[in-house]
Amino acid sequence: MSFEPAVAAFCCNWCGYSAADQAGAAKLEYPAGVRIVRLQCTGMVDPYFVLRAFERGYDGVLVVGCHFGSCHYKSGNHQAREQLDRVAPMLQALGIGQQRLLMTAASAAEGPVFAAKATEFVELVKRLGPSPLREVAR
Amino acid sequence: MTAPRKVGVFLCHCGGNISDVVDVRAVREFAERQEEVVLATDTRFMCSNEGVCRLQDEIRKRSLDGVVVACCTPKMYEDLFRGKAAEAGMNPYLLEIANVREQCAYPHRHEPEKATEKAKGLVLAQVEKVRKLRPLETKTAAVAPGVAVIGAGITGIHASLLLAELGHKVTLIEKSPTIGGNMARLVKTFPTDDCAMCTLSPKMNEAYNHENIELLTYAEVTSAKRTPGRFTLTVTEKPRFVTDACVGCNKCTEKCPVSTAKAPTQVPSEWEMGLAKRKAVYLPFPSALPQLWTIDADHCFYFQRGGKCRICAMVCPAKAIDFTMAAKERQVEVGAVIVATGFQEYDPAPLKHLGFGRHPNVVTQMQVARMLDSMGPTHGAVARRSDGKPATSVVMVQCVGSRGTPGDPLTHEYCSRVCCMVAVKHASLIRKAQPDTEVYILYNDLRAYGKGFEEYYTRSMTLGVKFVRGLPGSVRREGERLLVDVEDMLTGRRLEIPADLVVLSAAMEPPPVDGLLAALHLDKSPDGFVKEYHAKINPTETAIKGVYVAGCAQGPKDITDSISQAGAAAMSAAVFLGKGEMTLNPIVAEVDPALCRACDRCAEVCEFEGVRVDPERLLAVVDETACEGCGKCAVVCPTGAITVRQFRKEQVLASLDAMAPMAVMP
Amino acid sequence: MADAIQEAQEFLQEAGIVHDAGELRGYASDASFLTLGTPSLVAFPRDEAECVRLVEFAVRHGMAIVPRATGSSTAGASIAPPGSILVDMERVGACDARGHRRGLFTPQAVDAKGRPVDLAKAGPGEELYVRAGAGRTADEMNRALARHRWVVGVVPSSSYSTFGGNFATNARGNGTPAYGAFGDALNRVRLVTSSKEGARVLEVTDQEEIRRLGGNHGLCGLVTELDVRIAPIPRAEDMLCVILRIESEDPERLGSAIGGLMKRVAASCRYFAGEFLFIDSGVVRPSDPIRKDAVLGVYFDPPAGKRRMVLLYRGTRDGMAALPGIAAEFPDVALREITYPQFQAMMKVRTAATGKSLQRVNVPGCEDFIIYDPARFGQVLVRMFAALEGADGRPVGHHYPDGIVVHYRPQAPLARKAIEDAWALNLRLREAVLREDLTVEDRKEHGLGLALFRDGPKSRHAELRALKARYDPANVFSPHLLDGRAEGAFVGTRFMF
Amino acid sequence: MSSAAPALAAVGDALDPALRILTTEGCVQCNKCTFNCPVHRVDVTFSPRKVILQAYLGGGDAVSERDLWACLTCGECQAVCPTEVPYPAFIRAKREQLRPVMDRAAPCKHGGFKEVVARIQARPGLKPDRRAWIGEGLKVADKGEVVYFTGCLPYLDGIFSYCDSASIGRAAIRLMNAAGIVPVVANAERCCGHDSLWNGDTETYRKLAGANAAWIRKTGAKRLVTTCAECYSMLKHEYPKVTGDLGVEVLHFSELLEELVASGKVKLTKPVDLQVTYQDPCRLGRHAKEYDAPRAVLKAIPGVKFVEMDRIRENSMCCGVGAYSTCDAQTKFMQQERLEEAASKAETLVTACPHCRIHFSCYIDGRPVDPLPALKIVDLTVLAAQALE
Repeated sequence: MSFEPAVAAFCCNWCGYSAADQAGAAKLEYPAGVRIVRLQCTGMVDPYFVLRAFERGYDGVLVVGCHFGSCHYKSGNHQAREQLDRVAPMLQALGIGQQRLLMTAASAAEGPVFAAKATEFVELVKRLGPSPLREVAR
Repeated sequence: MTAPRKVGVFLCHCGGNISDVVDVRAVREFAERQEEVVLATDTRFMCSNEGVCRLQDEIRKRSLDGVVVACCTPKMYEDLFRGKAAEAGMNPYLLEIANVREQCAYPHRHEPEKATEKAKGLVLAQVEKVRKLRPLETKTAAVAPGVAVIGAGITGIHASLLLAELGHKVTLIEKSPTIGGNMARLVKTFPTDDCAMCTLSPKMNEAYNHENIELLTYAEVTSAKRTPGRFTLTVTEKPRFVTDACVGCNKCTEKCPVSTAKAPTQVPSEWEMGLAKRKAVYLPFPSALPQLWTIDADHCFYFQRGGKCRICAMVCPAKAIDFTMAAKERQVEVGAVIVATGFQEYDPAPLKHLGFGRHPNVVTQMQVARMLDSMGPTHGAVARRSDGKPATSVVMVQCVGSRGTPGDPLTHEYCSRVCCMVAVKHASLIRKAQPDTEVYILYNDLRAYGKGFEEYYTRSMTLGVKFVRGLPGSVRREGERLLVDVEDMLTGRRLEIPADLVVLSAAMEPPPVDGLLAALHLDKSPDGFVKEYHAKINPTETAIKGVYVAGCAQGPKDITDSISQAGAAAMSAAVFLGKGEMTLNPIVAEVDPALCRACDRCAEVCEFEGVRVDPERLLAVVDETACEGCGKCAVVCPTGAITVRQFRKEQVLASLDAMAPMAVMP
Repeated sequence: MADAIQEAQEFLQEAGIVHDAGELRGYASDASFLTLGTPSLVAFPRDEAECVRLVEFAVRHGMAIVPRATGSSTAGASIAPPGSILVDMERVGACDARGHRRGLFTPQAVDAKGRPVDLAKAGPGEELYVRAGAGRTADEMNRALARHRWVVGVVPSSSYSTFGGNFATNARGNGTPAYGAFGDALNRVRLVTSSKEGARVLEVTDQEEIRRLGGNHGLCGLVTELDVRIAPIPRAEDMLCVILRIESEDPERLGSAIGGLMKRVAASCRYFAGEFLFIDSGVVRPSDPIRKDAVLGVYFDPPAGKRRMVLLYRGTRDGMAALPGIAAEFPDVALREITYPQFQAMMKVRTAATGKSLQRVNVPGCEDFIIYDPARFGQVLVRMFAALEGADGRPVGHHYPDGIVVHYRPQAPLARKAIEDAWALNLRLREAVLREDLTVEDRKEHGLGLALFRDGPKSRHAELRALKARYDPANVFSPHLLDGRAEGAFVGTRFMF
Repeated sequence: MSSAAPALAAVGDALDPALRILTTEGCVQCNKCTFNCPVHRVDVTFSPRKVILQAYLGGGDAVSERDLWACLTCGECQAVCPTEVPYPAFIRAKREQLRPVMDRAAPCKHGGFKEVVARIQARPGLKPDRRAWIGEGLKVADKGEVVYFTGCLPYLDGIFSYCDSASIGRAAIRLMNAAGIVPVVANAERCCGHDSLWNGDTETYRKLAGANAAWIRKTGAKRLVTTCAECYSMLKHEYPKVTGDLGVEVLHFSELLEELVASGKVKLTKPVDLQVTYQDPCRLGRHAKEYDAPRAVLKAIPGVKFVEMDRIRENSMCCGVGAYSTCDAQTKFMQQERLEEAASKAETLVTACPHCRIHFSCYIDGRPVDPLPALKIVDLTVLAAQALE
């Protein structure tokens, strides 16, 4: 069977998660490999989470928060951005590849955006192939 | 090691929405096999009365200490289920929702097998999380009674009155000797042209006399301390050197040597926007409240010349003059604060090409407002300042200091919103009062967005106000008069308009209140006004719980908007003060004292003053009334001492791992 | 009893005194490993004030306090019987405001009258003392003093044990506070004792009384501070270290020769340290770098059949001026001057020589014989080696000005059988060498601990009882030690209360 | 109560591997360890002596979680122990043994993070790209005489924003290039496994060691140099136990640099006018017994005025965190004490271990307990590189 990427999607409660709900409610489809982890705010995203996700064999990590300037907690998404910018080079150095990590935004109203971004990212990961860590696990 | 949990899993069919796609039975059997799961069951509608009763029965029967409901999004019924669980005697925070409808059945409805597999993952994720959850209790914190309103302009006054009417004790703090603010200066208000004072002074009086309002004029907040549910403001009352015995006979002012014709000291009147002089002992304006005279020590000869002059004291029939008066400090304890510090008029002097400050006949709209006041310095006449001759040609210039090019240090980028209407108002008034006076309004865009504004604008044209689209390149002096250089962008013609008076529609800008903002830990938005919590949906709240902002303190507004926002702020404050206590959201940060290094990093990233380091105990302390639970601190904490309840690392990772494509021993 | 402990713990909680409760096997023994008593409560007072509060509590509730100064003690006096509070004194006078033990501190020097003195200005001739908290160790103190070129005059016992502990257990061989040099080095002792109502803080400055208190094994109170004599650090070039070697197949001859030499040395030399040990092939590992040492290496390959003994002295050159001459008079003795690092290296060997590092634990019980007449050393060695036949480890010892102290501590694997055997060996050894005419087992020294009350001299018992009566009328400090039931209760591998 | 303590015999019969390590050297309960233990200074209830006795009497699992993880394995206890009880080794074995049954309540947060990084690297089939951080102008090779083992350097800056750890690597490469050495920096390199080993995750450690040994042998290099004290002690002293001889001479960078300076291959001519003192890293000092090379290098840098602290070499005080196993409130006070000592001697504290540097910098970055004179924490390699023309 063809490769079905597993993607951990860290979503903030206010935008990302609600956007996912929107997408669902609107019966928009996106690949089933997207597994959503609900956080209060993307500001909670710890570099540790990202690495742990890859260690556990996820092929990609998606972080979905509010648009800059409209974070429910003012600046959580900015902190997330900083943190992820620091992890990216590590992923590269580890040989996982930094394209497998993506941070994006979708407001609570943007169900379609969520669905689109998720699908797009899964496609990208699909092209990149399974995470080296996952291959190893098999 | 803790005792094994008893977790119950409840799967909802959602009347087919879920069960048509997901093989609920398979998921149930899967769930049953999971560790510490003592029950897995499914129903048609969990949210139905039947479903909820089932939930409660099972919790009681099996004394569950963990529940996963697999249904629609938590945004839908999480609260309902948690409430019901609590009724059944389980800690509500041990219940989690697996979002199998929105996140699975709906988006993957064409891939039932995958959906079923994913549903298992989603359920397991929550089971694993629940196993790691700790029961939480909802605490409440007392909220001190009373509210402080800072700034007694129309906004502050209106807010105070509403709260006072609701029975809240209000402390209204004004830094100038009188209440009333900028509105008191405006002779008339658009678009109705009512007399400003006539609408304002009744409110002023009401506020002045209201039993629930304590008025602190000539007073400033110098520092503020915040403890859960309580603000302690330190207010410094400046000495007036005039006691309450003052009967308002005005004798002191009459005799005061300052600003007399040959006096070396001339004091421009703030109230009259510098169009007139005032004495060292004065009442800002006739209907000022309180009717208490004030000695301005910076100019009074008594203070400036070592106690030589005591004329006012001599003439005062009430012996109300007291030179020994000193500044008083007092503590004001309140549960909420409304910031209504209003605005100040932008000083156009830096814009050299407009000649403000160089040519006496270049004035601002505020000054014209004063001229138009029959009681004002010119007794209602719009006249040249140079020689007092009535102006036969008035040119108004819009967007002075507003709508500047981004990054220009001299001007503001924002639109001040009211200037268009102010200009239209003043132009119309001038046309009505002095029909022979030509009035030009040089504008870029004319914004008449409010109720009745457009009509007001067109009416002004019928009154003969001339609108020229274009802003002046320069204002030159030519003999007695000024020449305004402007290109009419509509006709492309270059005009040189002779003017007796050039009126600059100067921007509204924030007053110098940095001290106050710092004391209350409030931020400023890029435009310099007080930053609201959320520009769209919480325009009157601030990042600090219990502190609200209204009127021009938050951004340029006209009176109508200021009044509405004052109402909104008053309402929010009233709700906050509520029953005298607030229920704290337990899902906030929590510090493990054993791990905390008191390194301050959490406090550095916190936007809400939700955590600070106690220097004595060398420990970060969370203020549960302020913390919003965003978890930024948890990420920057070097030791993992601070974490957000329900989102502790192990709890988040439990669900992450549960859904992972493979399980690796940690 | 359980609630008594409970109560005590609550008290400590409120008083804010650091403590440890529950299953505390870690405090169940002293260095002997043999005396066992697991306390259920350990308190760590940080200063005198907290000590006072502790004693007051103890008196009010008639609860026993067992002081433990923590050091290398094998005294066994620091074992807490059920229902008593073990009080660990190591932070007293040795921690900062936060209660953290601080390695960095400025020593407070005083003169004989207890008046503060500025070390930076002090001249080498002056009689100076340093205020030492009971929890301070000589190592710490010396590090702090070194900045000013001063050093603790008489290091009590192991330099890493606490002054308070050394004083209470009467440490440092013959140099003990009660009978020896350390006694002279003390000018003032401050301690928290009991009264009928509560606690008293006493300051003892009388030399005789200080000596009496030395080795009270915590029976008289909590020692909180001592004024300890300090001396200027001698310049390296003034110092002399020597190693003397002697060997013979006949221990008698070996012993009497060395004994004779020691007698002469004691008579005409002053030295800081005099140590001896026997060298055999097992004393250091084949891989040990010391065997490669150009100077010392040669000492480690004893000729077959011969017993080799080395003697080490360290002192000032003028103090030991006579030494080479004396050595020359003994044919079997070869003297050689060595550097201080080499001296230290040998001391390390001396430690190892007690066999401490061979998969074993030490079984003490008779490790300290005093031979007041060095001339008898020979006979003692003969009997010792006879008794030791087949056992591993080897005797070592000190040469004090007033006698020789011999240590032997058999090693045993962690098994009851082995420990019993080792203990039996100890008893044989006592049989062999403990004779009026030859040796005394140093019952006054620290390391006797509970044994004191088993078969120590009755005279000392009386002494201590009298002392205790005066200092501890409420009888809260280690009452069990003088309580008859303790006597003779030492069985097999452990001491039972 | 005494009955609560089992007969010693019972203990002796049931000796677990960890205890055997202990008993090979007989602890005499002298408590010297306790007085020299940095943790004990700030937590008086923590005592190696106590733990040992507890273990003797209580058998296998009588070590509390706190006692198990609070130990820095810095070896100050062993250094002063009259019978050289290898306490760190004991703790390491205990951790290995008890790790599975304990949910670590208080690991240093970064410990968890570093563990994941290590575990990820322990997986075969990874194709790391470990050179990105090196940047322009520095020469590295795939084959050569000298291997530069970079260790965590490519990862540290992902977390420890307050000190640019990669700069150490760049400085090292610069110095080597200056001496005409083009070091091998291998993409095949893996984490040295130091933390895994010391935190009891031997499985991961063995995988890492194996992987490293394999590629190191392949390079055919003669020498391997590292700027990290931890990597050094691992490669030099621990690897041989599990991987056999690596076939290379393992050097700490200070040793190589001392040699290069002595032989004149590297000329440190540009004066660096600083008063500095030196922190002996546990791993380089007490664990690997290298005290002199770093000091020699410091003395070789023109302009540097080198002052010793009071507690140095085997008595040197730890930086407060060992193998990222625990970092907590008390860590802070240990660091305060050490940095006060340093600040009383010099304006710059030089370390030869990126981790000491991180822990001290973290302390200074995060609001010191008591006011601390301005003190800079600099890595030896970086300092030396400053002296290059």
